[in-house]
Amino acid sequence: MTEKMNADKMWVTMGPQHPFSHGLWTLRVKVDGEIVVDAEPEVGYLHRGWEKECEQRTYAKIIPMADRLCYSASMTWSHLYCKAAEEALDIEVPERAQYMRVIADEICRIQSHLMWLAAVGTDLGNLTVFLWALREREFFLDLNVRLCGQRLTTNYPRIGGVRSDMPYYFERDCMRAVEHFEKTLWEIIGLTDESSIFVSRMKGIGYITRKDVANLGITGPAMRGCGVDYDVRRDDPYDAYDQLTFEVPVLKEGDTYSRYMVRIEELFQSCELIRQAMKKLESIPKTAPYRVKVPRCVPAGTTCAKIEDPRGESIMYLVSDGSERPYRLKVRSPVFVNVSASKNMVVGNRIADIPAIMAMIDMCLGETDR
Amino acid sequence: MPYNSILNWIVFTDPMQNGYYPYSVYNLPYDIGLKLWELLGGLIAWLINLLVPGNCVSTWLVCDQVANVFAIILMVVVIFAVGFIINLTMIWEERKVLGRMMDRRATKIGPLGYFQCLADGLKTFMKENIAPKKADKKIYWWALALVIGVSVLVACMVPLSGRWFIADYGTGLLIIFGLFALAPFLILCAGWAQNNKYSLIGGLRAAELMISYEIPMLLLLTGVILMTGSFNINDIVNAQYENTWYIIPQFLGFIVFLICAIAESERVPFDLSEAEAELVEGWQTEYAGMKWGLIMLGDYFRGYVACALVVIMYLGGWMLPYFGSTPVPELVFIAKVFLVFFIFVWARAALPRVRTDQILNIGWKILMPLAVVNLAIVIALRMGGVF
Amino acid sequence: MDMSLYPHAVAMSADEFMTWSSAMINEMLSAGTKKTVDNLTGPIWAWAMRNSMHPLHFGLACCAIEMAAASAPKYDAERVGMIYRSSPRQTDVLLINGWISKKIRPDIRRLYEQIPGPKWVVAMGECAISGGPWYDSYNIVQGLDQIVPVDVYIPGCPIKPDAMIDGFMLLQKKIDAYFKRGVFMED
Amino acid sequence: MADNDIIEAPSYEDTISLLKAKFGDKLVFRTSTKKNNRAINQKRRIFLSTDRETIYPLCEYLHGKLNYEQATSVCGVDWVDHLQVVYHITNYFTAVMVEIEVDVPNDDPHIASVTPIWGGANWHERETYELFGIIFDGHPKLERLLTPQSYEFYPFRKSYKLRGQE
Repeated sequence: MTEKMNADKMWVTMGPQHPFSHGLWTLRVKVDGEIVVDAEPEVGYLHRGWEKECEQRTYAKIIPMADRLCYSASMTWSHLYCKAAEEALDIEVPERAQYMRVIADEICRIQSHLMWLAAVGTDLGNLTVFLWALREREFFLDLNVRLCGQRLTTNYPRIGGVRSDMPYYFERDCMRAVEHFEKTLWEIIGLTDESSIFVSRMKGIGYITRKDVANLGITGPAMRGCGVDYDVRRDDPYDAYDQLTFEVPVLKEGDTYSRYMVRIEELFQSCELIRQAMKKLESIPKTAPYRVKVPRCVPAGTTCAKIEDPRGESIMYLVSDGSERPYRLKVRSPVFVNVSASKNMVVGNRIADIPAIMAMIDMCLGETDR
Repeated sequence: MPYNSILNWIVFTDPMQNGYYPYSVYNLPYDIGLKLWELLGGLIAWLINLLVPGNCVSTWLVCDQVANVFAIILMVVVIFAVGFIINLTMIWEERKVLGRMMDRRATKIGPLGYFQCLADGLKTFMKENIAPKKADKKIYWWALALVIGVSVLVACMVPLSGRWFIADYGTGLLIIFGLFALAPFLILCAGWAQNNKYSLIGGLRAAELMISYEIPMLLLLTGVILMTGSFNINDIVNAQYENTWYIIPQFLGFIVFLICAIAESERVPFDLSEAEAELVEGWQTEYAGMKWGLIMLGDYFRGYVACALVVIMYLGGWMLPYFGSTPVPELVFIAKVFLVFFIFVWARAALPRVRTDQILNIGWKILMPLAVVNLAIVIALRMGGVF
Repeated sequence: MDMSLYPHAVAMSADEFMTWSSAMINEMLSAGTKKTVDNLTGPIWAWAMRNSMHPLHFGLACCAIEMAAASAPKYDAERVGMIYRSSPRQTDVLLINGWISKKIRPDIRRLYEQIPGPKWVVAMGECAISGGPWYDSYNIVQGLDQIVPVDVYIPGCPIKPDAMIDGFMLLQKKIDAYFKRGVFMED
Repeated sequence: MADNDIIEAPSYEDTISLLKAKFGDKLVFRTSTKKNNRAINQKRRIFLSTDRETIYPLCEYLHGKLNYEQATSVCGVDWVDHLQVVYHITNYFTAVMVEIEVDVPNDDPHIASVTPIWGGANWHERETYELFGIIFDGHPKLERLLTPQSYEFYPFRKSYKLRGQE
């Protein structure tokens, strides 16, 4: 009988090949007409046993592997890995390298957020946002190429510093890109925030309360859009972030629009951070070391490094046994937890809202499935 | 017949003198069709007469009755061909304008990228013809054929000028509106028949969309009809030439009709039935190869009709103010259509897609009252004796 | 094929008809009909197909980001006629741009079968070519060619957008050759 | 202060003293010898280990009393002679992170699930289950998540060798 009564509801499988997924995952939703009554995310289509493979690589070899954890924010991941290894070795990174890492991280954050903005554009059916965001992103990819020779998988941080010094005129190029970007971002915002259709699509959907957001383990901009005032860069500072002043945008509404606003505000804050870090870097002599020599083997013990990824709080838990290979390397991916909470966000909304809500998680399946 | 010179067989006549001429006024496509037949049929008749001199088939081929029949057939072909070329140009315009608005160059195949849609179309003919195994085959094929057929039919019904029409009905505009409103119903059928959940939701959305804008659209039509006092397209255009373009007294109506026209042709921001982000390809998900190519063609035909309706009802049709009917009124009309289509493309570049409940809200809470206000303005103007 | 010319064909069983019709086609091949038609129409089809390659909108991993960047203003893949379609029914090219886990393997095979022919497969990036950095993983298929036939390999990790467009231009050459061989009466 | 009040932002010292008062010798606190680690120097990390009977009441206490709102991660380690589950639990107000290590024997890999306390631990525990074979009692849906359902081995155990591994 219940089967018959529920006959007007159906399960729709969105994924793994689906334009909204921006990666390879499945969201099975049960719909009553257009309204979602139940949802069930499924991941694992990109699982490759990253952590197990790392147990076979030496410490230096893992850096390029860490780049490929999340392909649109590779810098923060290799940075995180290097940080974990440095904490296990108990060494301090030279000051110059710290600032360079901050700059590289923020460039990475900007281009990652722009990729997210592009995805928001396609999810809401506006292709212009997609293309304009990608156009701006190219400037930061060019900076990546200048700094480390690759567009995405940068392989720039090293255990104990960074791979190379900044190229000539990098400072000038970087500041030009940032200043240009601060102007053109308003163009893109003109297509999104100033469009009443866009705002009405985003407001009032995907509500999640402050209590839930903490309990479900959602981190990053999605969490700060729900009123939790916590940013690893400020509250648990690493590298040179405690030398810089910046604001952590926090909004209390907890709907999709506030998560969107947090990310847009973060873009401006990242520009500000790059500017400050560049200024501080000027006072450090150019001959100062940007890298220290580190031993090949890591002493036995455990360590846990934390970093603020563009998508949330990433953690690497490293267990070393004194050999040249890690005994166990656990990756805590922010998207892995955020996507597990997708049911709480989409239930009660419409099918048309699913792309908008899920876009705010900024899916990156490489780090989710590992 | 005693004479065999080819010039005796190919004689171009005035179509109005044809005893079976179906219209009361001069019709250019009929004229072209007749001339084509006189050329083609005359050639055939001459050839037959060469082989068998003095036969009756040759004279039969060039007589008024037969010439009329073939002229009508060729006229339809001519009208369709012109509509097809307009359509290709519109696709090209959309892709080029969209590309420029998005800061890139878009299509580059052929001169100015014009042949891109030709390549796309030809390619779909090469593709394998597959249909889902569990689809309802009858409805799957018939709904598709009817969607395309209705779209092409309604596009051919639109007159390009006072001399370029397929039928000069007294209720011309009403027929176009009626045929235009058929497509969403057929889309619903097609969406259901594919046995795919996305296409089913897409089809349902098409129906949902229709009930939200069809009524304001007809109310606006009423405004235009009241001002003119006729359903005839020719009368509407002439009335606009004599008074003023209806965009001036009915500016509100123009804006509302533009929105409704975008919705009617299912383009961004109202392309809910093929919302790419959540419904893969919407109601056309399971249509492969040539079927899909024809669906796209039909979509753009409907877009063309929507633009043409805006031009006819508010922008003075093929007439220009002060100049009246130019030597080639068709080109004036087409230019206006492209101009209106530019607004459509602009909207597509600038706006995100709306949601299903929002389109209902917009339709019933905003467009509908505005359409009524527009109607009130028209009645007031009419009562005041302005028109 | 005009059946009225072969009245005896109507009374055949399906198997007999298959053998008979293939014999007929062979006859026509030897008579040169096919060659003539192919020579006349082949260039047109080849032109249409190579200028309108619609890849499947299917992002797997790192290279998917570069696939998006290739359609961005700087590279603009639409110049060569590439538009991403989301439904496999309306695409010509299966573009695999990432590693293939054992969980996604059946889906990729199914997507390949859903694309109507003639279809092409492009393996983009090291992972799709040979497993790439995950050479010793327990959950990765070592190369796309183990599940579907691959036409073009584009190496790089991740490949750059210009390399991807270059790969598609190689595919254009392959399409030309395919139609030069002739497709008349192939199905 | 009443017993069931939530302490919103317990400091590093408060947390340690309250935990010691509540659980006594069931918890073993460890100190780190790292000199250069900023988080440890500024007292934002607490390291402790416990047994698997205590883990559920401990987590309940951390969540209900000390306002540790987020289970940042749950992961497993295979020490060959025994398995280990490591919890990382964070308080958003003080940014203090507690690291809890719990040993689980190889032949009886059962431990209480903390998913009823923190919804965020759900997928972490599923993942630990499928990769290490540690069974979390009380978990709402303990199924394979990342690997195909047909897998029957636990790939992250040291006994499972990759290609090229001796």
